[in-house]
Amino acid sequence: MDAGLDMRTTGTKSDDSILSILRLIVQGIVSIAKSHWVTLVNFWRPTVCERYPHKDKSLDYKPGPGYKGDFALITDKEKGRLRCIACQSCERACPNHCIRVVPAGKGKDRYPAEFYIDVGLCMNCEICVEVCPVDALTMTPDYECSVHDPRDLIRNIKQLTERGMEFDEVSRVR
Amino acid sequence: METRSDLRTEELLINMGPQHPSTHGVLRLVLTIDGERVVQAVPHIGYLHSSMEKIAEAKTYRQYMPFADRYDYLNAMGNELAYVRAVEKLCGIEVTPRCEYIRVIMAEMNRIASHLVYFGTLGLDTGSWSPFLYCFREREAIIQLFEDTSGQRLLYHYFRIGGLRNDLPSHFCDKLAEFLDYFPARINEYNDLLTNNIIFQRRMQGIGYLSPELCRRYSVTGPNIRGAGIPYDIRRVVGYSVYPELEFDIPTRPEGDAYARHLVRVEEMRQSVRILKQCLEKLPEGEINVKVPRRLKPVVGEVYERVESPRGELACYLISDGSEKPWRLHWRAPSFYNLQVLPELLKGAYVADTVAILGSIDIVLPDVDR
Amino acid sequence: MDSSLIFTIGNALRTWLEGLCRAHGVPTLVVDILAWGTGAVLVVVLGLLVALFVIWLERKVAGYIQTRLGPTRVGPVGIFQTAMDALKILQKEDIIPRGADYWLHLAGPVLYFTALVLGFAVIPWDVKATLAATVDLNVGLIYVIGVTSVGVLGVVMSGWGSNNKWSLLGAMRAAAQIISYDVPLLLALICVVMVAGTLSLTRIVELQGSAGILGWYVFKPYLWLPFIIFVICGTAEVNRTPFDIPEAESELVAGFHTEYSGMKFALFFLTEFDHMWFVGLLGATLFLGGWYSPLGAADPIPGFVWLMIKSFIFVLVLQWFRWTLPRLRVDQLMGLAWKFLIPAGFVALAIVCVAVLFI
Amino acid sequence: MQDQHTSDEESKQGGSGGEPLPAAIAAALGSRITEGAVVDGVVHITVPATEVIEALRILAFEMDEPYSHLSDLCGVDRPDCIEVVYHLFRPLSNDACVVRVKLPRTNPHVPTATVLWETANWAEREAAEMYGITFEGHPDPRRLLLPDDISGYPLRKDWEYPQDHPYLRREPLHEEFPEIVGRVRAEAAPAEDERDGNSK
Repeated sequence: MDAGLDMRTTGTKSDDSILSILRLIVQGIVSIAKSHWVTLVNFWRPTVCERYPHKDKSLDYKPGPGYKGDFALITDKEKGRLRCIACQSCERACPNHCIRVVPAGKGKDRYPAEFYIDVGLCMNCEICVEVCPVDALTMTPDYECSVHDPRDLIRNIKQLTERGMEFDEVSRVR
Repeated sequence: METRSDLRTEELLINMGPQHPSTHGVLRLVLTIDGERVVQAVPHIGYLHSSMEKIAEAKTYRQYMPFADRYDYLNAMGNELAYVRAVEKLCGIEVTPRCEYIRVIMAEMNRIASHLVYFGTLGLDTGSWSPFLYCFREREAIIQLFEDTSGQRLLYHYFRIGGLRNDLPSHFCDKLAEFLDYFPARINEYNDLLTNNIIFQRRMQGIGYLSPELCRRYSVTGPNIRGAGIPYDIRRVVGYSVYPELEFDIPTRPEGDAYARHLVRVEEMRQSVRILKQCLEKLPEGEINVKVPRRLKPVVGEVYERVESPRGELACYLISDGSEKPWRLHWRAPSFYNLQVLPELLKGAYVADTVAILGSIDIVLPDVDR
Repeated sequence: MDSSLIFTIGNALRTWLEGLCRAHGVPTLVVDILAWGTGAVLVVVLGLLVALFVIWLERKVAGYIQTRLGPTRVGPVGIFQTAMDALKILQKEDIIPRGADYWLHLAGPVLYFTALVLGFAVIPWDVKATLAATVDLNVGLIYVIGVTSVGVLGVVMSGWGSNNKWSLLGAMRAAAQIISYDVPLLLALICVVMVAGTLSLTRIVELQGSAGILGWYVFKPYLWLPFIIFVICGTAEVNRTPFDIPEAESELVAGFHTEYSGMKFALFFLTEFDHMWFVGLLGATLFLGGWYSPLGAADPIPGFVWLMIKSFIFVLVLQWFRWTLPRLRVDQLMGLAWKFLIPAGFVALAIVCVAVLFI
Repeated sequence: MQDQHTSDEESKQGGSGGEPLPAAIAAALGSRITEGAVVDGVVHITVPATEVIEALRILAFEMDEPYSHLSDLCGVDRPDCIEVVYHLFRPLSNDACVVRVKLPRTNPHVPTATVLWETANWAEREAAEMYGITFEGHPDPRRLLLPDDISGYPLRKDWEYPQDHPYLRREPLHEEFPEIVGRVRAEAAPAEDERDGNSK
């Protein structure tokens, strides 16, 4: 092991000879001086903190693609409608039962009349995104989703569609 | 002399926790103290009981995956590893070599992150504030890599049965290599700050003595047993995943006191760096996922899969009845068993040592209560 | 000799008032009382303001040592943060735990604060500090030690009166600690007294400063050991890391002030930081030449400024200690005092004896 | 892999699940073993409740290569019985021995293993409150994790979730959520039928 680990000369048993006491004092002073050197060095190192809502250090931090942030429903721009076919796979797959889909229409025209996600209950596991057969649901790098009333954490189809307008495909790690 | 024995001073019964700054969560210790000495310590747990084992009975094997992260939040990747290995063993799934390597990379990174938290909080327990912030600064680099990879900072849900959520992001290897380059120097720095500091040494040496016999009686595992001189490490003993292909030492210390456990953990961080460097070198190309049926129905049977978590022997005991949901899932949580030995370690210690000893056995309360 | 403007004005004011009294046949005692009163209020206000500044400084220093930012929001670089905190804390509800001894609980912080403020009375702020804030006591040093040691009674009272076991433990620790560390501190101070040959703080400063920087006691090799002992014991007297075992937040939650809130807590808090500054002032007075500039007498900067600079060097060093070192354990703390510092104090005393005799 | 269901047991015992027991264990425990097999290199044995401490003692201390590391102790609710499972390992090796005790569902009793390992203390307390197993001679038979006023044994399959327990009540918001959804769903009733048809 390294030298640092072997610096165990100051045993727990008390050794009362003058020499050992002097050695202990010297060792103590050296080790304490070293500690102070470390804090002094770090005093001059750049700070890691950011004044978060003030974006003065890193402007508009966005997590990388594939971040499990707030949800969005992707709109198929060619057809001009949501990709979601209201098959309710996500509802069944969700471990916390925080998704409720209300389907409407029949056969090929099935679409979600309502799509609720209780983000407060969600644990961001992304299983719903994975089970989606048509890649209609995605998690976005949106992380600033705090609200004042916990009821507002229940996302409805309007919010989800709106956020999904920025996305053409499911957000994945690159 | 007789009068001395007639003099009876009263012992003080004192409640440490569940709201106390340094019980690492919501542990409650009922201490009987005589002056500053602890006569008896009785831990009370259960404040964070989250019925992880009951939840498993109502979820499918895939749905339970994110819960595996959640009880030992400092070692989420390691927990996922234990669970995913148990399920794959039960289903007879072999994963690709690249996947195995990435899993080991994640587990080892998480080990470093966990030990950094340990290092920092032990500093807090002994009254030194700065190491905590420094350790979190270093941990941030790891957490950032996790975030880029799995999309989350603490509870990743990155492993999947039969593979992983996604491949590593393109910048991952470079960033990790960069971190591995500067990190060992930082460990030395923090050793200068805390480990080698004479006040810290004198406080940690000779307290919380854990003998090999005590370890056997209490099934203490992880860095705690290695601090007592026994090279018991599941990575070596079982040799799961790709660990047999990697070179690393099992650091042990013969003293068995709190300081020895501390040194073992510091050295383990270095060994993890070593493992990570080898993994980056050997990381094979290729697929990360194998084909797994959509409806996962393992055969009837049971597995007891052990992995080495930063806190010790973590095991997932999984019994399948052939349906989509586990019949019984039991976590052998290392903190649960490591915490049990605490009353033995506290006998005769000072009140100040209580927090230092508690810090040195490195428990995570959700891991204790599950 | 430079004398700052304030003191000149003060003196002029006083002369004018005395003249006024004589003219109207009022006893000059009224002027004295007025002057003392003004001075006392000034010192307390100054102490509180400096305490707020020291708290801000502490948070800033801690922030930068820990690669954080510290307070940034209120005012430029967060300078008014602690003032706002003080305002906030004054609005807080004053909680007295059930079963607490009301009067002890109340008297604890008051005594703690008063004991410290009394200590400021003898600090020589500047040459000819004839505003009666500074009393040139001929037993100044004894007075300082005697008065500030009473503060521990406040700690014990609040610990006992809180009806909380953690507080009680903290109070017992504080009592043991302060009594132990008073002994080596006294030994270190006796060394200074022997060299100076006087107990008056003003006189001690005058003896040091007249010869410029080299006359300061900290530059006399035979006073190095007492200086080190003074710094260590001073840290212990103000209950700061590594000697903060009476409050030891990771062990005793908050020690003797666990059960305090609102104004009373603010008193504890301010006193603690004021105490730190007080140790700085005492150290500057005894070892760093007090109000004297390093250049000697011929320096236009007021002595008061120099005293502040010197005392804040001490404060910064104490803060550096705090954010670097882990806390000692109770037995180690006692061991350090009785096994190392007191013998070291006697050795220092012997060295100084020899030095005084032969140099 | 044995004793999953009563019906499976006889077929499993015949050896479809694994190889016969190693001679050392068979010799040491003798007639104490009621069932035993080796599956994937793991020794599985079942012993009666009265013999379990003696069997564990022999396994842990009296064999040439003892299984002295009690890795885990937990309860399992089988369809026909309550089981206590002891996971033993040889120190510094991966040789495992799984010891089981089968207990009746009503009033299960088993002697405590704390005489051999203090490890068993908390593990048995947990198993006791989760499965209602009485560990005879346990030094500290209090509840460990659960609140004192909870009824029943939560990890038994027939346990019912106590909706009215103050700790276990669902948060109001989460009660509200299905309500909102239910209202919207009622408005779109035709689609509801459609979905039911699809899922079947």
